[in-house]
Amino acid sequence: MLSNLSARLCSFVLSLFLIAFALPAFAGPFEDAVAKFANDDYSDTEEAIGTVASSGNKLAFPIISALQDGRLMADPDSKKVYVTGTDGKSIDAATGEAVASVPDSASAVRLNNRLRRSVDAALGSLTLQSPDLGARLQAAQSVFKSREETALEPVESALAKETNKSVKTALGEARAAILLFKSDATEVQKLEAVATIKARGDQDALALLSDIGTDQPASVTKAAASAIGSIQSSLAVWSTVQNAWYGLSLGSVLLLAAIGLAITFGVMGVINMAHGEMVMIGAYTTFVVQEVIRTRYPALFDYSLLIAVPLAFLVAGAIGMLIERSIIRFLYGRPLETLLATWGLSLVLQQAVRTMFGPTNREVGNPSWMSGAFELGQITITYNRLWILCFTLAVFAILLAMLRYSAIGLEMRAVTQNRRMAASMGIATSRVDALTFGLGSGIAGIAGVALSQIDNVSPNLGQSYIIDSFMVVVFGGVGNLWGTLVGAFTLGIANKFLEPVAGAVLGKIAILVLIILFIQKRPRGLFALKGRAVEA
Amino acid sequence: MPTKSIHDIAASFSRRGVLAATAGLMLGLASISGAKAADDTIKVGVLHSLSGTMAISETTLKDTILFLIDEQNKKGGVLGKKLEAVVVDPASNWPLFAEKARELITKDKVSVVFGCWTSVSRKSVLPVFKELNNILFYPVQYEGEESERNVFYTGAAPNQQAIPAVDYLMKEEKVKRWVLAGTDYVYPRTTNKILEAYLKSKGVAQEDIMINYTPFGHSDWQTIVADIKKFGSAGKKTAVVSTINGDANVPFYKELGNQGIKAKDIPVVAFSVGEEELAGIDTKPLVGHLAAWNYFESIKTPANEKFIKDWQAYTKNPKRTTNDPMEAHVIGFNMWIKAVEKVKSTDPDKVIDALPGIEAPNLTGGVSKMLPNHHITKPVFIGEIKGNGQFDVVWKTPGLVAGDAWSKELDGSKDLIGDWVGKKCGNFNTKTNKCLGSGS
Amino acid sequence: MTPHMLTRSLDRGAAIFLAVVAACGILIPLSNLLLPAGSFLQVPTYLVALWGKYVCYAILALAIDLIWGYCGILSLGHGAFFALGGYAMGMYLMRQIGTRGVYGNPILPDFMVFLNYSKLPWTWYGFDMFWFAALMVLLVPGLLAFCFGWLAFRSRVTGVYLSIITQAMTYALLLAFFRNDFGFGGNNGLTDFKDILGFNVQAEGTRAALFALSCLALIASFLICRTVVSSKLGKVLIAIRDAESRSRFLGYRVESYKLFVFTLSACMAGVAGALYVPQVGIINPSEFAPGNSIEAVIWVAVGGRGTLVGAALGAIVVNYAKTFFTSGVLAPYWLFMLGALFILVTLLLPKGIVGTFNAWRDQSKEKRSALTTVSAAAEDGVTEPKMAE
Amino acid sequence: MNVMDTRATSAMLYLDGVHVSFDGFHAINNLSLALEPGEMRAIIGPNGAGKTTMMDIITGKTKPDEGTVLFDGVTDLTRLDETRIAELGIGRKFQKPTVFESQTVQDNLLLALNVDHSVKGTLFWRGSKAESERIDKVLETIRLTDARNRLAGSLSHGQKQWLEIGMLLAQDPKLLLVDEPVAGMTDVETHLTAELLKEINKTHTIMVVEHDMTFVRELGVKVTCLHEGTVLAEGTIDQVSSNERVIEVYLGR
Repeated sequence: MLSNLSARLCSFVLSLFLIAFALPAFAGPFEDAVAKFANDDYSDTEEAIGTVASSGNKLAFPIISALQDGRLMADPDSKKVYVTGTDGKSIDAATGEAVASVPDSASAVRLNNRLRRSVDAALGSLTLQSPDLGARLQAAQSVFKSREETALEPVESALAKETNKSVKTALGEARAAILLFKSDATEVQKLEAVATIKARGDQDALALLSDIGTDQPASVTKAAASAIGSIQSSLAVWSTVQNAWYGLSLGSVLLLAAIGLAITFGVMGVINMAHGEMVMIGAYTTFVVQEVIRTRYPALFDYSLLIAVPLAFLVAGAIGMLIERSIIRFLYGRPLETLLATWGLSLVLQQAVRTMFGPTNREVGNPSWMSGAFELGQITITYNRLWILCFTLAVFAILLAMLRYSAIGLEMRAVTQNRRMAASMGIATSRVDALTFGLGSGIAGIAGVALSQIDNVSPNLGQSYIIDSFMVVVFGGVGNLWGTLVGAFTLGIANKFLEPVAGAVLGKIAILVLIILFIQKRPRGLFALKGRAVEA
Repeated sequence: MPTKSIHDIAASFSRRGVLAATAGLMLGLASISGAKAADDTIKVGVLHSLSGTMAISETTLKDTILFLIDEQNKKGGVLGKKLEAVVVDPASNWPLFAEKARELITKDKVSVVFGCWTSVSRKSVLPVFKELNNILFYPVQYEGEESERNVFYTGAAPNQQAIPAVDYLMKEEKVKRWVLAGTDYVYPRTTNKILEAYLKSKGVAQEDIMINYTPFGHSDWQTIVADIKKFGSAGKKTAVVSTINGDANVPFYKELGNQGIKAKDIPVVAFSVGEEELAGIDTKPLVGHLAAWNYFESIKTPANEKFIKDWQAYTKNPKRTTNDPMEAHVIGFNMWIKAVEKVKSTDPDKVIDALPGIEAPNLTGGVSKMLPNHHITKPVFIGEIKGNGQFDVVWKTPGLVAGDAWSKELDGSKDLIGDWVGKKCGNFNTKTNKCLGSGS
Repeated sequence: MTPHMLTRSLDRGAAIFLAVVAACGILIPLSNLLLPAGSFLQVPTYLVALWGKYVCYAILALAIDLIWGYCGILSLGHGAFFALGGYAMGMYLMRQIGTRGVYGNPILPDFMVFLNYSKLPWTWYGFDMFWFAALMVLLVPGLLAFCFGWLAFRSRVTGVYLSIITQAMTYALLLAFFRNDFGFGGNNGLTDFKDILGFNVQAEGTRAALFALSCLALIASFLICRTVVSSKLGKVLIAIRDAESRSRFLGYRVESYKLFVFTLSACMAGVAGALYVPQVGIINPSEFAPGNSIEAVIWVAVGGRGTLVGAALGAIVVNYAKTFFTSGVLAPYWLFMLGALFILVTLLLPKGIVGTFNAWRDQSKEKRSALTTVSAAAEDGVTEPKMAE
Repeated sequence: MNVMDTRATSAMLYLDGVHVSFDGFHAINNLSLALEPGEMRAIIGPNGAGKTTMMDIITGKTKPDEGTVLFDGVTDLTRLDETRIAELGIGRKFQKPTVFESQTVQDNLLLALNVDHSVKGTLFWRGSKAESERIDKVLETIRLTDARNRLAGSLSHGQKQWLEIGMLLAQDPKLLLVDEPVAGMTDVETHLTAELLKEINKTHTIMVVEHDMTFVRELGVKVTCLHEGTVLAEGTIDQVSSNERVIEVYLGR
């Protein structure tokens, strides 16, 4: 603690001294380099990054990080470069002096991907000893990727001081990466490096090892080859796990889209072609919620989905009940005609949304907790897919519990099993019908909230899910929620294992053909009810 | 056995009903055919889908033409007459495109049609335009391999978009390994074929090219993105050339962003992703991915700034974006006006002959010219996606690139040219000196 | 078809329907060809092509009505048979282009040239001959329907399950035909036809002839349907529709009946598609879209299920509405109107236009006869007991 | 007769050790039953005793898990489907009257006639004098001559029951399975139905399932009482109705 403080103090004093010394001096290489940022030329910028980063100047870090964030402003006329702080205050990048304001003619220094990589590499070596753990880890990783030889020294000194285990590993890997490509590294060092990278075992490691070239000592080439082999075979195992995960994730999307249909179609027998439009309405509800939050309460953005879920349920549920009362209730007992009416309805709803919100996609943002991914072993699990899986299972569980244990659930089951009997026992069947249809639609609505996170929010949203949803419900067995669950995950996983073999299109065709054949084998789906009652 | 009763069920017939319905139908159809043609205006057909899957892209183009007509009428119209738009909705239905084209030309007697987006819609209306001899301005980048007398292609041909983009990646990003990902239809197929041939001519090995096709509206990109990631980890700099169509892009980019594929690791250059498509995504994770177009909204020229201002005023939407096919319509529309003014007639034959050689300023500071092959000259820009859904131009061609109707890279078409001025032929074989097939 | 079957199948209503179709089939082409363009009675070529399209749709609707109206098989994949027939015809038309394609290749259609095909795929063999293509128009949809039906009906897949798997079938075909590797032109499909049997497809005379031919096909399809439904087989079909297992217990092999009528219907749909393609000038995978098949079912519902005339009429009315609404000031709202039409017809006219008319007519007839008939005993149920001998 | 040698049993219908269960519920449990040619048998038993399931098994609608079902001593019915079994000559009347409601009474009978039932046969069918005479005769038997041109759907409940019996007659099977023929009938109708069945029995073997004990008594035939899918008692109506177990589970005290 104390040594850390004194080190910082020292460096502070030193930098004061440096600045004081630099001020009156003539334009040195550092100043020249900084001025190059104003040339608006990618090669010049690249050169400037290199020079600034290796200058050891105290301003290097603020300049480069400003460059990364688009806060480095350059005036092409005066060739002056400014750093705008995150607090809005600006300094002259060459001198570090505060300036009142950046001239209007100045614009942010532009980057392209090549420069972004240079910036990363430069920042990597500059932040290797940052007090922030995350920054150090990131720095080590960007050095691993850039494997700049100049970073070797900072990496080694950082490695000596580092106490955190994961940063230490990352630094070790970065060092190994540099050494592996350093022409004057010893054979022993290189072999050690290969071992370190092999231990990392991921695709980046594979990339690195495959790229070592031919000018390596034979032992290193051999070690690398065997490391590649072992990484590849472990990755092959992981890829099966990954396919399974993708299958689960696709299955959860299918289930989510189909679960509302399992109620309106499966339980009530309404062939609801407007089901997809209920999903779409849910997605648009999310859009409206986010729009309001963006303009009025930006701080709440991360909660937007939590707010949207109940709202989407209510909006879609209410529209569903309206539809039931105005159209569907006249068509009970004529299931095939519900198909026609709801098809018409879906056209109307699509066009209504198109008229209200325009035909183009609408932006629904991912809250921070839905963005990004984490690594589990060698597979990448994206947060949005993970949350959707959890969400789907939660919706399923709640729905199941509701149908089984609540009073309204009991009434719903009673009405769908024997309408006349239920009516004579004093259940208001028409109210139950409306509620059941509303429930199915409402669940479709909350599916829309989740799907808005991975798909387009456009008037065509519903169309792309309707056929899949019907397949899932029919495959699982009409009228059986568990069947829908098993059906969705079976189709999802089968699809994802077929896709790498057959390709996306053929895979999908194969699934459809399998469904057709499966229905021949079990004409009433996976979980069909048996016995006499069925055919009555 | 009395046979009459047998009919009772099956023979539920209505004689009068049939008669009345048929009569009504005849009357109704007669009323369509008897539409009156007003002489005091020049009619301009607008053939863009306003419903169905393509409405997402095409509605804007319909608005663009309405806007341009409005502007032109404010300037007094053309040849002393006002322009009048005739809007129909082919509803993303390809046979309906042909039907509506026929209706526009025969019934509404339009002088020119601006329309179509997908290649199949263009192919569907093509015979109609040839048969009825009218003019179609087609504003979308496409696979090439076509040069028809009645069609003017104001969008990019493959050499005006795909090849410069690949050149840029090779030069600036030092890309050695290529994923060509596209939706499975003709434009990506042809473009990828051209690119594959081009890359091989530049010394790229077969194993460094991965080609992947997905169905329309593909929404589950997990496997493919993972494959790209895997393909990109072979130690060579990798890039994705995306010809993924419209709707499928949003989930694709979302998956890319979420799986952490950054532009600086594996850049994606897209030919079908413009400002409109990005409007549906949070672009922050996508910063640095690329698109190749002949126009970007963010290009700062006086003409473009004025256009955007007027357009937003016309649509009463200060956030309304502009895009490349819109600019194509702007150029095409102005070319048509100039040609009409030149020959002082809207007669399609005269206008068709007058159009090659006509020049019209584009919105990016250059002057585009209609070529004898009915394609136009265009600048090519490579733009990087910015955090605000716009593009930052990182590279552009030094001058304007002439559109090739026939690709030099494909075996079938390398000797073909389109020349409607000298040879009067859309597919002239320069080797055999013959006009092939149906040309002329 | 024996003469007695024909006469049996005709009552006056059917005769009038046939007369109207025949009159249209003769008069419209004549008016188009003989009268001067622009005269009041001249039917412009544009309308001939448009009506030709409607007539093809009417044949498709008849095919659907035959299985849905009379046998209770709701196929949501009939567009697939229509499209397959269309593709068979389209392939013939493509082969007829010969060297007039843009690349001038005498054998390969244009799309194959630019996808670098070196030789014609085997699936295209024989399509340069009209008789072969015509055979395929019937055979391909028929065979698919036969195989599909054989599986499905034998396993007793019924009701909504059958509807959904027919939808899966057409959806799978849609995806397959979209694939360029499948060898049928991918998304662009087959287009830019030149001639049919040596006649230019775009010539007015050819169009008129195609129109007349479509009317003829409609008449033929109608007669076939009428013959089928008014034969004893028709009664068996209705019996199966109303009480499938009762029919089995009476000793009818339900799956054979369903298979027969499903295959017949698919062949009719194939013919409709084959006539459709030269008239609209393109065949493309979007014809396989499940939405198209659903829409075709809706035509039948609008016209009146189980009435045949109604099916044909429904196809024409709905498509006319579509043509009408997609132009002019109504264009932005046409989906509202089409959607509303479907909803209102199902709610207010559950029997469709013709069905409702028939019911109304029967009712008024019954009222009239009720006044004159004294004997109402049979209506009250039990008559005076009499011993069986 | 030599035929006798191949016959396993002289019975028209022979069930032995039949089991069937739905999702763990044993609907039929070791059921054995034999019906002699020309016999009429009444089957009684409480709801859920397995009466209808037994008929389903005989007519091929349900496949038994195990057991033998022989028709005419030679034919194993468990391997055949409904159509084939109907063709063999087993006719069935359903519990709920099932007629073709949207067709006329006459057409209902026409459909039931025991003639060529193939697709080709029906497509090229031409009515014959013999057929229409048969239909006239059946119509007379079931007293629906006046209603011949009415839609079956417009008949009263009792008339539908008769029509269905009439369809059985037209079908002319060797064995008739009649499920609750008098449910919902008036006393007069019930009586007439009993007479009708007795008349039919002169030429056909019949199995009747019925709850109405008066009706069963009127038939005056051998009675089998089923309970929980197995035979509880068999004998004359008096024997069975005095059986302790039968009284306990079915008739009530």
